[in-house]
Amino acid sequence: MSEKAFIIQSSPHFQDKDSVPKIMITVIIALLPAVAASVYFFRLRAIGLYISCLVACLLTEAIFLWIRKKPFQSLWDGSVVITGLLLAMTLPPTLSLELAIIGSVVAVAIGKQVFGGLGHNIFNPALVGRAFLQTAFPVAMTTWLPPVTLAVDAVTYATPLGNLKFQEAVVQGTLTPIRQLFWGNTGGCIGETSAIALLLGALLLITKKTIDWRIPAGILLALTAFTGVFWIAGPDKYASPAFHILAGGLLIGAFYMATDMVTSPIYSKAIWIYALGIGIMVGLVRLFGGFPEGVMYSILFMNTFVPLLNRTFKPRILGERRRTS
Amino acid sequence: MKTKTFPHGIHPPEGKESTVEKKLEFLPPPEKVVIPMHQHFGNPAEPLVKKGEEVFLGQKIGEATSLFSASVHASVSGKVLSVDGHNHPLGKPVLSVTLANDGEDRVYPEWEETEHPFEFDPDQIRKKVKDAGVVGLGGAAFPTAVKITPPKDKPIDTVIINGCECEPILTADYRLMMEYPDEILKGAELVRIATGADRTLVGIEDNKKKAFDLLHQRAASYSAEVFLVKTKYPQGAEKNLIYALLGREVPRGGLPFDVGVVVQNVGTAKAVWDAVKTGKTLYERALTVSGDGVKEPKNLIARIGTPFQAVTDCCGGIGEDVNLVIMGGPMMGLSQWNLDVPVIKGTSGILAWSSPKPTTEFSCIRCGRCVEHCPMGLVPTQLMKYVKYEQLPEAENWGALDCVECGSCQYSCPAKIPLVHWIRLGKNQIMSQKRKKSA
Amino acid sequence: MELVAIFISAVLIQNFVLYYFLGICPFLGVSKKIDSAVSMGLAVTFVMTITAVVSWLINNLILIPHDLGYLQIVSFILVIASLVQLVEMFIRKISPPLYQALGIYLPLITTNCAIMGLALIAALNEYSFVETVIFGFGSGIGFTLAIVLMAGIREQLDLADVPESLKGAGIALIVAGIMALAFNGFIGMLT
Amino acid sequence: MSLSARMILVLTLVGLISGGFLAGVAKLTKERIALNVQAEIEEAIDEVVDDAEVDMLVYEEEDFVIYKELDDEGRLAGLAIQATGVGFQDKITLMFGLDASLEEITGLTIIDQSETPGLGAKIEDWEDFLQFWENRDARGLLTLRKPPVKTIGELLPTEINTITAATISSKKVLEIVNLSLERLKELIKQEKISVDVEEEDGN
Amino acid sequence: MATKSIRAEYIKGLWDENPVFRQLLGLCPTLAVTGTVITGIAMGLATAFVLILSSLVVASIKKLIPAQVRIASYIVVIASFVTIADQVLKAYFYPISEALGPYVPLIVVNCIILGRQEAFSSKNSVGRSFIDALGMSSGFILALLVLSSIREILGAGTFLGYEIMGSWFKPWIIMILPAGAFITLGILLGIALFIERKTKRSE
Amino acid sequence: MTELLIPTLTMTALGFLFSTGLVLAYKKLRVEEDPKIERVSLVLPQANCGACGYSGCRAFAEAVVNGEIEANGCPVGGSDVAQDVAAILGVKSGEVIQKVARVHCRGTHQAAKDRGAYLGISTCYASHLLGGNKQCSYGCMGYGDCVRVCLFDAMEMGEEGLPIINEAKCTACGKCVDACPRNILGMHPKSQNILVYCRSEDRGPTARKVCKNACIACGICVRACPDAIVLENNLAVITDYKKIDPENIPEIEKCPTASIGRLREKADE
Ligand SMILES: Cc1cc2nc3c(=O)[nH]c(=O)nc-3n(C[C@H](O)[C@H](O)[C@H](O)COP(=O)(O)O)c2cc1C
Ligand SMILES: Cc1cc2nc3c(=O)[nH]c(=O)nc-3n(C[C@H](O)[C@H](O)[C@H](O)COP(=O)(O)O)c2cc1C
Ligand SMILES: Cc1cc2nc3c(=O)[nH]c(=O)nc-3n(C[C@H](O)[C@H](O)[C@H](O)COP(=O)(O)O)c2cc1C
Ligand SMILES: Cc1cc2nc3c(=O)[nH]c(=O)nc-3n(C[C@H](O)[C@H](O)[C@H](O)CO)c2cc1C
Ligand code: SF4
Ligand code: SF4
Ligand code: SF4
Ligand code: SF4
Ligand code: FES
Repeated sequence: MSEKAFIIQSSPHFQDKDSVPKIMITVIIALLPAVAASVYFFRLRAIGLYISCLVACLLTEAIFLWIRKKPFQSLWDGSVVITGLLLAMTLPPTLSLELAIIGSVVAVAIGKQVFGGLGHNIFNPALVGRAFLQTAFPVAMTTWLPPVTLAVDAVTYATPLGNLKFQEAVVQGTLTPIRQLFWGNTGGCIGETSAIALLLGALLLITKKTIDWRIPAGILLALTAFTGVFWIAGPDKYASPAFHILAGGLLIGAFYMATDMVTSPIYSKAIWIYALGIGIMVGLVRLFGGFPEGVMYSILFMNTFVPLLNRTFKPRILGERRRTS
Repeated sequence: MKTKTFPHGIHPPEGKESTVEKKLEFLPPPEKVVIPMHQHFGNPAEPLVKKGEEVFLGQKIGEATSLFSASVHASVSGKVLSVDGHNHPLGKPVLSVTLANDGEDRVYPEWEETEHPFEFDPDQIRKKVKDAGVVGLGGAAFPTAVKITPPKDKPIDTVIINGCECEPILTADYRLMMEYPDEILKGAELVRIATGADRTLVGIEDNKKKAFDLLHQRAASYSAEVFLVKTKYPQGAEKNLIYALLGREVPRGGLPFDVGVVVQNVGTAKAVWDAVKTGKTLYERALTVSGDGVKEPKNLIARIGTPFQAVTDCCGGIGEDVNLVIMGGPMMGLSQWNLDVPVIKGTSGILAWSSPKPTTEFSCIRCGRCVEHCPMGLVPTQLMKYVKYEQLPEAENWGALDCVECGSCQYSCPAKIPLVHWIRLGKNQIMSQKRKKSA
Repeated sequence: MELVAIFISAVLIQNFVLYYFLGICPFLGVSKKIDSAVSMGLAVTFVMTITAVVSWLINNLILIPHDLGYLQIVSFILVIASLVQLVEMFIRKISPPLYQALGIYLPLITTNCAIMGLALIAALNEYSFVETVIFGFGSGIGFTLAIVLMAGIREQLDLADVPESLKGAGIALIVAGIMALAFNGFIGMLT
Repeated sequence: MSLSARMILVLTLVGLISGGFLAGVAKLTKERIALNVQAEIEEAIDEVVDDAEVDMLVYEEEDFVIYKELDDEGRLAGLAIQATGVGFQDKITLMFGLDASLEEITGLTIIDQSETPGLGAKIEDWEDFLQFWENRDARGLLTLRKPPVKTIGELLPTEINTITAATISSKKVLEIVNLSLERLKELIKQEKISVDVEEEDGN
Repeated sequence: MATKSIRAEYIKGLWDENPVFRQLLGLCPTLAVTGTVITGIAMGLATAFVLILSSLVVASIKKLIPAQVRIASYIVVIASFVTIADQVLKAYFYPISEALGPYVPLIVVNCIILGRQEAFSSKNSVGRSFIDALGMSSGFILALLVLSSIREILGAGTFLGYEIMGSWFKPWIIMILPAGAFITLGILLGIALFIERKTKRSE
Repeated sequence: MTELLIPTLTMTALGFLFSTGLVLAYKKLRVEEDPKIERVSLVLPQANCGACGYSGCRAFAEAVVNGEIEANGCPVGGSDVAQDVAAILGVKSGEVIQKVARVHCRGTHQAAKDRGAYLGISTCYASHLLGGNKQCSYGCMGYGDCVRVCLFDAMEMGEEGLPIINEAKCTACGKCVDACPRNILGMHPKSQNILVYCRSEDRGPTARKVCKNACIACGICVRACPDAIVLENNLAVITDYKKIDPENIPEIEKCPTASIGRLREKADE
């Protein structure tokens, strides 16, 4: 037939406008306030970490795509950029750049590409990178600096949670004030210190429905309840829930890392269990564990449960008999 | 009045503005019609005519071969040019009767008009409907005579008339409701009598308020109640509509029968009325011609067998840059590779679009939107993966066969994965394996 | 409190698979499907608990009084092997469904170093009878947790684009490595 | 012979042979193994108490053992205390020495530990940790110096160095020692043991 | 059964049927004792000792043993040799035996050993069994050597205890921990499979 | 002396105790089952490694005997064990006619017209659901579903868009035949040297319009060899290949579209 032939494709022929790169770019935009805050507080050290993590992550991804003969498109979908950014944000300001690069390579290679790349990984890649670094170089990963805005000329500096755990800050009355935690004028990983910047971005993510609000809600709820019980029972020994929420990596973890769609459950019951699990484990580690902070471990730990949760709580098919329990 | 609805689903742009006020026009019968013997769910009909024979308008030219089949009728009067395979909107060539229109529309003499159709008993109604070759005009083209013959052990209490027209763009059902409200309600009454149900419900989406008002006002004279349902896709899918109106859930793998319901499209109701009242066979149907590639979007009543080319020609032709032609709505319609296919009983619309950009596909990021929107409560991403990685038994476990292919999942997928195509692939493979096993 | 600590430690902290590297063969071999992983886990828990009891008895009633510590290896393994075989036959006789669910995993367990490891570690730690039982049970639960989580992950990885050479044991070991990292969060919690 | 009889016979025989064989081997190695264990403790004592020639076990509990050390002239050289406590991961067994006046710790060595290799395990082999245990004041409680210092001069007599990134393990060692000192004092007070050489001799 | 040349019987254990990389057997000790090269090799040798001797014994007594008590008898044989290895290590190589901890007794349940008895020695002549055991042991030692070298070099910067990476190198402590062991072995298995597939394809 | 006696006695006693226990258990608790399972079980390596996907050697033995898995399913045992197992199961590899899969389509990229731009999933079955990518709705779509299912590496996708079968490697397992949604592949005796290279049931003019290599049901071949070739649904069908020898009946090679003929190296010769 001489006339034109049209496209053959399966229905539906309409598609929503949202796309993977758009989602990823939204997250990147949401992270910008916190990135800016970290550059403000840690200056060149922050910039160095960002650049090395981003470059190393992108290069590692590119090499893997090349080896596996996959289209390079996923280099530009933004997911690697988020991994790089988030990894950098969870590193201490003193970390030497070659370690940051090792972490980035591990994050993308072991955390993501060995599983098959975007969408296939089980664990949060940035946190795999961070956990690797934390375990491989524990000294380097726990050496802190005060932000440039604090006129303390210390070579090292304890983070608010470190203070709480190892210096008995509550008893000594040296607990970092909430106000300082809120603005970020304190020590810690470069991207985690400024609560306000993180919350600003989180607001964007929640209003744009990029993240599932139940995850941060569940985490905050569980942590508040857990630390609250102890705080009420012994305010002279335990820090308040507000402190626990604002200190350390909780906010960045709850809003930006636990919400990673690839590594969190899909259905609402499973999501609640996942989120509550993270919150409780953070509380356990911070109050009773060997580490000052447990966000990273909690998220990775609950990541291992996600496949099971997704299977156990699959939604009821319309017309399926209700499970009688 | 509160609108009723079902959980999940999506709300794509409606796109009905360009045709919603366009009255149904009768499309002039073309020179030549091509009438496939297979236009319905079930087995193809057997041709009754040979090359060279003369036929009347509405004369039966294809005989239903089994219970699950429907007869086919001439949509023009004239001469049989050939009985041969011809391109078909469903993709594969189908045995079709090509008629040369003599332009006289000589009506088949055996049609009989009835004075008091409401006094018919169910069997009489069914016989009329069957003779007229009526099939569901809402999508699946299920032979209506079968549908209104409920199994003995499954009493029907409710007939639902589906006036949702939830597909974007399409407005033909709306025009039918606006222009033939009484025929529809009377047809519904006949269906109610045939099925022995107690009541008739009509569901209309709240973006068709005028149709609701009109039917609501007329319904008083028949035992029908009219309800507004929320404008949401796929409100018109029968299982969801039943849930919205009655709160009943059709069991997995079951049919509306199983919860005492029969669902009929408004067009089908009208066709039932016509068949019983006048004996008119199903040789024409209402459809919407629209899309940005169509010069003059219209609502038409077209003869079955009219080539798409003739339909679009009558709407000013299609644009130069059109590269996608769909039979049906944008959510569930079938893409056509050329216009050399005929209008069939299931053609609810013909849409032509210019270059929708081919979208780049990403890997599933498990965002869960497909799950959130699936009206059947399925996990499309999981189904897709099971099919892709060839775990068909798992796919079946997870409900692949329950998918109604509504496309809500794929519509909302940010990774642009052809979820529906995968699931259809899985359904077909599962079914063909089952067939092999039972054979 | 001591008992609770032993239990929690055996489940989460000194997990047999992720900390002691014991029972890796079934951990990799039977973690392809969740159902079989659950059964395997329960079978191991069952055998571990019995082993704990019997090995404690042998060790404390026969070997230690006669200063025969060096016969631990031979006698433990003989006991375990025979016991497992007996239990298997017994279950098979009395309850075919239970056999289908658990029994078929039992032979696999005989040569599973986790069981032997349990007997030896319990002897090494000089646990009391009750402690030994709790330790055995907890270790079994820890094994079950690890293998079921692994099975869930592997079922999901069956639907992922894992590089061909890493499919199977390779990726499973990498996952185990990351799981070991994640379980690190619990260390120090009891001390 | 019936199958059953053969089964029984074979397995019994295998048991018999194996038992006899192992007994033989054990007889040959037993002494050396005992010596090895003994030697390990002696070596540890030598490391923590100077001039110890004669070791006398004076007190024994499961997690707390005291040796009295005499020099070559039979005078009290000091005490060697072996104590076990919980570390970061698992139990730590250590040995430390006290001088004859019981006022100074003369040294410390770790006998058994399963702390994290590379981190907590440094308590066993990190020189800056072990060597700074010499001459610590044993009269009061010891405390931790954090961050660690390079030379012993920078430490107070009651302070010991921390291992970076293994604060907890360092602290646990410290706690075991502090607790042992308290227990020792308690025992002396209750006169369960005596550190007087003459009296011992008289026994 | 096609009889292989002696050379082939030996060589197969190194690669084609390498117990660790190809058959995934004996993974527990492979992971557990490869933190340092020395423990890795010691474990390899101990396993080789048990494997070779028990293969000889099993091959020579295979005819006498009824099938029903086959496994029990083999296990007793194996366990006897393991006990001997354990005792000898304790008596003459005390530090290594301490480092290997409970993993020496666990040789008894190393699947490689029982697996070889069942799959090979119980069906083949003494000579052949010996060669097979030798090959399998070599393959096992090889695997332990590769894994432990990587782990020790990256994890401590040393090889056989000697500093080789220079002072600029920061040891990756994770490599001597469980996580590092799993991940390294996982990657090695991947590489082994990759090589295997490449060579197969080019055939 | 007791130093030697006690351990020896202890071990002897243990050995005796457990062997007796086992013997009793065997007598009392034995469950009857297919003796083949035991026999298969005995030839397996007993590594109980689970590598076969079953929970151990015994479970594998049961599965083999029940036909759930092939005799060569034990990766540890290798081919020796596989042979032993096969021997126990009595699997015959004897006297069947050697068959081989063959391709019934010559609709190459040049010969068969495309049917618009197919934008769906790149598998034959998926494409078939939407009517395929070629105008001929009987022809090979060339996405290689068949190639992917062949476990024996016996197929590859040729440059012309048709699968090529390596007859030396083909084991006639039939997987490809099942995989093809259009029944393009057929299983034939290796000795059959004539084939109809088309599956189109379109009438001649249509068939020819969409593919220049299609069988147009002209009947030349039928006339050449009426005993062994018939026309069915517009398609030539060979009913008995033994009766046709292309050497003796050269007429069948007169097929105007060459859609029947002897085996060819390449599809489009
Ligand atoms: C809300 C949200 C949170 C994310 N958080 C993370 C994160 O914590 N770590 C990370 O590596 N990537 C994060 N990403 C980006 C990708 O999802 C991430 O790259 C993914 O987990 C890695 O696997 P993928 O790249 O295969 O998706 C996030 C993305 C979104 C949308
Ligand atoms: C996703 C989906 C959407 C549908 N939408 C409509 C609709 O808008 N209107 C309609 O009449 N039928 C619709 N149908 C078809 C109905 O489910 C049902 O088959 C029909 O109303 C039955 O009537 P009929 O037999 O008269 O066609 C839809 C079906 C599906 C699966
Ligand atoms: C895998 C891992 C193992 C660790 N093992 C020990 C250990 O054995 N002993 C110890 O004191 N700290 C160990 N730590 C570090 C502690 O958790 C804790 O961070 C540290 O004691 C705090 O010391 P700092 O204040 O000097 O940083 C380990 C950390 C990790 C990540
Ligand atoms: C999301 C996130 C998670 C973190 N998780 C951990 C953790 O699990 N363990 C840890 O020691 N530090 C973690 N950190 C760094 C932690 O906040 C920092 O170490 C503490 O402030 C130290 O006291 C994390 C930081 C971020 C941003
Ligand atoms: S899975 Fe099926 S029913 Fe569910 S949204 Fe997708 S197409 Fe619709
Ligand atoms: S909507 Fe698309 S990307 Fe999201 S879970 Fe479903 S398939 Fe995956
Ligand atoms: S799938 Fe089977 S029949 Fe087809 S080519 Fe391959 S080996 Fe031959
Ligand atoms: S023969 Fe069939 S399966 Fe193979 S490529 Fe052609 S259409 Fe696809
Ligand atoms: S060596 Fe196989 S289970 Fe441990």
